[in-house]
Amino acid sequence: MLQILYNPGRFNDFAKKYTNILRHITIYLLVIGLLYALVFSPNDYQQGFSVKIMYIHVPCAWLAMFTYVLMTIYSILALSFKITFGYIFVKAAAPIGAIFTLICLISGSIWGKPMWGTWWVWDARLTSVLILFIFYIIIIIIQNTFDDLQIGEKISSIFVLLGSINLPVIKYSVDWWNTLHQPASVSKLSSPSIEITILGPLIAMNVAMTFLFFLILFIRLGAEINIRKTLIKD
Amino acid sequence: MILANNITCRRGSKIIFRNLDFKIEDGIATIISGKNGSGKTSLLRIVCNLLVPKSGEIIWKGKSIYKNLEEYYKNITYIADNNCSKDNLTVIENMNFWKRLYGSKITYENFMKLIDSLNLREYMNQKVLFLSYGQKRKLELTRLIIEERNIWILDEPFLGLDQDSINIIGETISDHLARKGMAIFSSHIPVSISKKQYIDLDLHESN
Amino acid sequence: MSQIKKINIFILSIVSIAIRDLLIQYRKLVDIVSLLTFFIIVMLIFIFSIGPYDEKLKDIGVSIIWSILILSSTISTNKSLREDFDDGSFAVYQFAGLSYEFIAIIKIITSWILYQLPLIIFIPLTTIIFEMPIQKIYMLVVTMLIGSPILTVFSLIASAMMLTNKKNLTIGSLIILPISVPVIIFAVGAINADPEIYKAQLYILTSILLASFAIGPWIISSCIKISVKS
Amino acid sequence: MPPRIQKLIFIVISVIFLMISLIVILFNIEDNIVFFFTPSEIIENKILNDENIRIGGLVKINSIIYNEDKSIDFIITDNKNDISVNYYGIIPDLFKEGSGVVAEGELLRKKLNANKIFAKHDENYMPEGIKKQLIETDNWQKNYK
Repeated sequence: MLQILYNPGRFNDFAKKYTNILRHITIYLLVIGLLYALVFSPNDYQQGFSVKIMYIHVPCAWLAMFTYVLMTIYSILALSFKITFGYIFVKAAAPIGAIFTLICLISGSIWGKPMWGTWWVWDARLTSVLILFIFYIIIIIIQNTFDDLQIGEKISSIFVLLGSINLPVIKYSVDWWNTLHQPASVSKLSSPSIEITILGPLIAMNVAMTFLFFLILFIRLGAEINIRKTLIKD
Repeated sequence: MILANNITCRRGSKIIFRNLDFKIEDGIATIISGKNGSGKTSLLRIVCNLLVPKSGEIIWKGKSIYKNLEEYYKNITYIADNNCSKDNLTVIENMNFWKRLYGSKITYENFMKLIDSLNLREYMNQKVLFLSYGQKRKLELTRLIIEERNIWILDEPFLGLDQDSINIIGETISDHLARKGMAIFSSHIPVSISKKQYIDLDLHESN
Repeated sequence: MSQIKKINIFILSIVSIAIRDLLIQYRKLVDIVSLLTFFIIVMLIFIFSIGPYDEKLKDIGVSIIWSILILSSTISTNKSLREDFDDGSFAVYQFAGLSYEFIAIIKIITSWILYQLPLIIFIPLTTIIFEMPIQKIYMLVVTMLIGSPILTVFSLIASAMMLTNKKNLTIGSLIILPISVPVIIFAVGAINADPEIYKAQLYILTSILLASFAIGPWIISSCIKISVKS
Repeated sequence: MPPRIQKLIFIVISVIFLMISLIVILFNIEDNIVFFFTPSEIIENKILNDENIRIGGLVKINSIIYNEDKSIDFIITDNKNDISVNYYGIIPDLFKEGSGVVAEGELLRKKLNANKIFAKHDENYMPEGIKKQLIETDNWQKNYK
């Protein structure tokens, strides 16, 4: 069972069986989440309607980090235990992470203009997320630079590890330094500082977007495994 | 004695040779022959663990070399098909560098004899940049003596050398073999070494 | 006794690599001169892009100098690893019984001496152009002494990653620049900061230096290994 | 020295270096990169004049004055010290009495001539309806940090 997580063949069987189901679940969840978030949830007492940007911004920010964490774990697996699936994962996941980071940056910027009064400030949170985006781009570039596929994937995994220093900086930037960006609301599980009618759709959107992430990931992973199969007929 | 056990080599998506077995014995020169692209360089790099074979292993002193790499490395002289002498240093500086790097105990007389035997004395203080290809190759081959190692792994050692130099290197290898040394090299050029065996990679081609 | 002898041989072989690298570069001093010239020219470009009589120049002189330092580290350090890789010297080092981690350290030290030390000696002279106060020049040299080895480590990481890539040479500098961001933040921050808080920033810069020395050689050596074994 | 021992020495040194650097970073990181200063920091450090500075805090209740030349005056407070601000320009939506603000500009004799203000909102989210209810039942409390 656990082999699904690192054996390309097993994963491929698993993905073939469940991708379709995953696709349906994702669509339902997205529809429910978007309806809940955009139509049925109330406006915020401070921000009014603009709070609805949060329902895109927060899931994307979470997924941008989550993708990188997964990539870091798989890089360690690949480099230290010679698990090839790790390289395949990094290759498949990097563009997804890049897109989510980009959406996070853009939606945050759109949110920031009316709320803060500026599109962009160089505070620690914003800067470190921008650097995360640059890291994603560089990882993709490295993967596509080398003529030798195997060297490219190894070097890009090393770079993933190097860039993972950025993750704690992103996470704790709002706590360490006084930033314009507000501290996390949801992670305080004991008493989230969000009222339940706003927290509900936020969680719904988070789950829906996470399913969307896994759907895209599964499709990309399957494609990547097939490419390698045709490349190395043995 | 080095044993190669069932080695398969892959470069990119192509299998170059499959299931290769051979034995490198003390005192017998092993010469690899084959067409261009038949994997001569790859085989030599596999023997000195600069390339990991797709399957199979090299066994030295009864153990797989992967279990005893440090000791194995300390017995190897590997001369690649390109020259690692630095252009901006003189011939003698390059040789001195190798001597210090390998902690060699070679005496000054032997050092000079080596230079003389390869006709490099008048170029001794010349930058390598101004040497001809054959001379650079000869300079590279002085590492065989300087490094004082047991296993010689040479990639096309005679390429670009004149007949005299080929004979001298051939004699050097013969001497080394006579002292129970090992030598494995790839070559198109016939050399006068009495004890030798051939590995013909064309016979092991995949398909 | 034999153990001491072995260690002696080991140290001798390490030192011999360092001395040889320095000697090679000494024969090609023109490289270093071109690096310094690059520095001056980029500085001129900065000055004229802002306007030579602008009052701002005094304030942002430090930032200009630091950004050129990072830019020059992207172009300079590529050589020493690449030459050794192209002519197969790494195999020679390996069979001499040296581990790649130590080779990485030697390369860090030699390329710092070759490409950063001349700049550190040279740059304080150029601060005349910006009419900086002596306190700032002093802080500039201090931050450069702490920060430039970090840049050396980063640029060696980049060039080690790009050893087998011979087509697209700009990627090397792409790798260096984003990971140099913290260096420039804390270095320039320390120079411009108030006397009470500049120490904290110097401490952080120093700890980045320590961390890069701790991690850098591992990354460099594993990249070399990957590239050599292919 | 065999490479195995070289590696061992190396690992030990690396770990020591990493530990030291981590400790130093964790001890010093909070004094660094600040996006803004609080009024108390300004007054305690006796920064009276600065050409470009960001000051953050809460907008003091009943302090916003709309001038005739369309500029506004208000006071930034952290409940200990106050700094008065003059600003001319577009006001962000969230700029309200009692809410967070960061003002950027020139500090002149403890008075900030802001050329930019950012509204800083806290991590609390609440539907509008509930706020009304709370106010009606007198449970509405603004917490100043």
